[in-house]
Amino acid sequence: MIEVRWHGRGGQGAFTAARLLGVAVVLFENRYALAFPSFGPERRGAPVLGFTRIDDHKVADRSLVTGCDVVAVLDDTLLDSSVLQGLRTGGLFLVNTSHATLPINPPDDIRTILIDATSLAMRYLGRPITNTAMLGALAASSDVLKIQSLIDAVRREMKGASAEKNVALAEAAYAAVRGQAT
Amino acid sequence: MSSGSKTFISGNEAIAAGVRLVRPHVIAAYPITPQTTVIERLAEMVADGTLSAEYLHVESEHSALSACIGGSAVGARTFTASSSQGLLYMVECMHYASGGRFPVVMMNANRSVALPWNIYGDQRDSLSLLDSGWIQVYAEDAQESLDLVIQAYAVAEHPDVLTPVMVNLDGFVLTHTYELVNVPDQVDVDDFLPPFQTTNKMDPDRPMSLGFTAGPQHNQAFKQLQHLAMLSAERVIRETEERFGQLFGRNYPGLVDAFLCEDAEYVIVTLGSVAGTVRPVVERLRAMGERVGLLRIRYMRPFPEHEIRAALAGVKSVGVLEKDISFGYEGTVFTNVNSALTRTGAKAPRLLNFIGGLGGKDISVTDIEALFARLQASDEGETVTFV
Amino acid sequence: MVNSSKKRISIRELDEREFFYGHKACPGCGGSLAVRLALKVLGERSYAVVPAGCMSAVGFIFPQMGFACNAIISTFPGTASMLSGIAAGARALGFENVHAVGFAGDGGTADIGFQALSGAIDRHDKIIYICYDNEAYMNTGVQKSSLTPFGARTTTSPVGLRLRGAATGKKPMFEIVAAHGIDYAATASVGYPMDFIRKVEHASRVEGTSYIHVFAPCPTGWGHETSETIAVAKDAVDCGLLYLAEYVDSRFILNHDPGSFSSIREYLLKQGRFRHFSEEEIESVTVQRDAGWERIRREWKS
Amino acid sequence: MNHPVRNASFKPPTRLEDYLVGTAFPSGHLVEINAAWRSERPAIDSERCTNCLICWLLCPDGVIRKTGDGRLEIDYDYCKGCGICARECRFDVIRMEKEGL
Repeated sequence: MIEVRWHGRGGQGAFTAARLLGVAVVLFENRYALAFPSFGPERRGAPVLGFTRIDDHKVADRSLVTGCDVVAVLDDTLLDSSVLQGLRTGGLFLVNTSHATLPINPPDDIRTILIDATSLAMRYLGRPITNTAMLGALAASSDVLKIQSLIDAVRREMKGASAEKNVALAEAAYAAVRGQAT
Repeated sequence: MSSGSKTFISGNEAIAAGVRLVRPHVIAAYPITPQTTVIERLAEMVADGTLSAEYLHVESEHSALSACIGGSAVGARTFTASSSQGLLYMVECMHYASGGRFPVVMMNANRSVALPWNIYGDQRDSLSLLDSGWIQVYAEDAQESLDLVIQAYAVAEHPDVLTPVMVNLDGFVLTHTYELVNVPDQVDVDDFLPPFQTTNKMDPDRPMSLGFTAGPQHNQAFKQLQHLAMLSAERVIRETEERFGQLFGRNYPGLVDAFLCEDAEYVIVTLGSVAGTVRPVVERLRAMGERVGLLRIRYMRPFPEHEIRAALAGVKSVGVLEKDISFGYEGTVFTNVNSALTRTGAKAPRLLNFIGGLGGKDISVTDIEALFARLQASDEGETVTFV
Repeated sequence: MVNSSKKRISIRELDEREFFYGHKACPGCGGSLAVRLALKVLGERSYAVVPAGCMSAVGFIFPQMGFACNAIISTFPGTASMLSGIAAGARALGFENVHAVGFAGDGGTADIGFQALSGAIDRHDKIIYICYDNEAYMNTGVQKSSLTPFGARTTTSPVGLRLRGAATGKKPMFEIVAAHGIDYAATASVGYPMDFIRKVEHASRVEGTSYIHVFAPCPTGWGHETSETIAVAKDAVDCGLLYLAEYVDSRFILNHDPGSFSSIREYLLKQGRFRHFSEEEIESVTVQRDAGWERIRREWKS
Repeated sequence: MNHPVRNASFKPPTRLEDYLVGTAFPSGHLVEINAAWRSERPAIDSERCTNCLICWLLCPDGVIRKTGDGRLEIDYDYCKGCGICARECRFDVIRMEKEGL
């Protein structure tokens, strides 16, 4: 089982990222997933979490996510040591930031990927909504999902021009992270 | 067999998708967390014309169910949804609907009851209403939720039953969690569920008086008939699931869902989505050679006492895990299970009651492991303990 | 909102059929007369909704069914919401020429049923809501409601050394429903039956919510002779304690101005519930009446 | 008939299977009469009656009915003897008479 935890602020699309990841792996990779927000009243700007639990067979356990394999942070103003809680050894720490360094230091056994998703989102969408960019980066930096299933998921869940802009954004983020790796 | 379409939707959205497929005439509901996305999705369907129903923006839950009863009383198919405080606010109408034999279907998002205020999931709201005369069923996942809505109408409207049905989903962990759901095709649902027909209605061409007074001479007969109808529901539920399985390819196991109980010595009995947390623990312990099992009660009313006795025959220790407490005694599910196991006079297993999940308190895999350990230990200890 | 025919039914044109018959209401019951007359206007394709209260208690005791049309007892708070559900169901099922009509008492309307009534008016549901106002909870034995008039003796507003009957006056239901922007509202009295009948007929043609508040004496609760019901209901209008009015197309219309009023004193002292009234109390009721009429005559169209 | 009539042959159900489903029963079904409520009965002087119908209009129980030949008659099975008809008759042709005399 792979557990992904998304950190954002209300309105930034952290839960949409969690859900799109579920759509991609369930409907386009024939795997199984649960996607859910941090439960409770939604308040714009307040820190929120999104979760995606992925497995090759049906996911039955709905208890609280405590440990996770990926932590993805949509907003670097949220960065403090608490975002790393429960991130397993060998896990992936994916952060949207325009900075080259982070105010926190992940342990050495954590793989950290930085991407300036906000700049990409402004370029492709004209709005700082980064969930599809972050998913593109996730596809580039892990085998959690394939870029093609992300593209299929975006086209299924979004409409018309918005879908195509988000596909372009996801592909750009994917390419940017691939570029870092090489 | 129906192919349907694969979607990735939440428990609440699955309910709304199911409601659309049954073609309700009247939907009346009042918003309450965590039920809201059900009625939002339905309102969107009415707004975009994909659902042709009268959608009443009522001013309270009492009015929601009262309006559904009114609709049902002229022969309309009706739906409402609520939760917690809202469910309690409509209680008068719940007894009314069941006593009048109006087959309303309601979705309830299981949520804690104030005080203290809390919006998270436990089952004290619906379990406090076991005596309201409604069929009560508890879903484990979103697919089951959707399928139950469709089956609920077939059961509720069956002439031998004519009893309202409450479909319960654990608040947030089921209502707000997205997962794979196959949404059936309309043509197949139309085939499965014919239009609602009843003689228990006001007919413009054949005037009837409904909801009357029945004095001491007759009143008990009506209550006895209501009880018999509820008992008939056991058979109708099984027949309905059989038919559903043939048409849609998804088979449901009747009023209880026994998982690896055949030769089990230690079994956790529970309701709703927490069963999903018990399953992987059972599988893991089984792989280690432990004879453990899970019995998920799907229907709390009618109560499947025979199935429970059969499933738990030969079990050494049973732990009833429930998100409920009847203050001053024990959990209500435990009371019911205990009665089923002891009323015949046969030797009953050791019975423990685990109260957990109140106000949304997480029940983790580790908690479940500890509960099995407690069942396997021979300590006498308290019967009722909190997880 | 209403098609334009200003039809006035004459007594000879009224439906000879009885739709409320063999019921167990007390002799001389004003409420049962209001139900009977309204159903003569609305006819056999009526769905009568009657909440817990006098008219349901006397009309539906299995196997004696006093309503000859479709009828159902609703919950006490649920008259309007059940009417809304019936109207919605009937519309969805394509039933035509049917009337969803409610008959609720004063407590069932102004107190416990108020929320649902307000909601139905807000939705402009096509229902006719008739409040038969007998000024207290009569079915349970004459307890005070928010439509019990000032000073009236009830079993929960008794006359004692410190308190002398109901301490508050009637909630102004007609003006309250009008303030919702209701499609049609009217006051009426069984003492002016043809006026009531005309208003029910008007309501039957309204595409939206209608509310008729009909004054309906209760000989049992009010302490007057059973034969005096109509006379008392007429006196209430003639002495100015009750006005006959309508709210149509967002305007108030006063249907009947008695000009000079008959004696309030006579009206009050004819009834056991007011018999403790002192001259000062009668005077206070008179002053309130005059202030009310001064406003009505100034603001409402005659 | 313009009004419900008593079903004198009705036998109340005694076995469960004899009850209809739900709390639903045909409207206008009468099994009892209300005559015993009455201590006085109205009598209409048909000779002097002008057939103005005010008594017919105002009867809370609807028991006064037109016979078709211009006269009015009273269904004494359901008249409760309230006296409204006599009180409201403008021509004073209805008299309340003591029952049982």
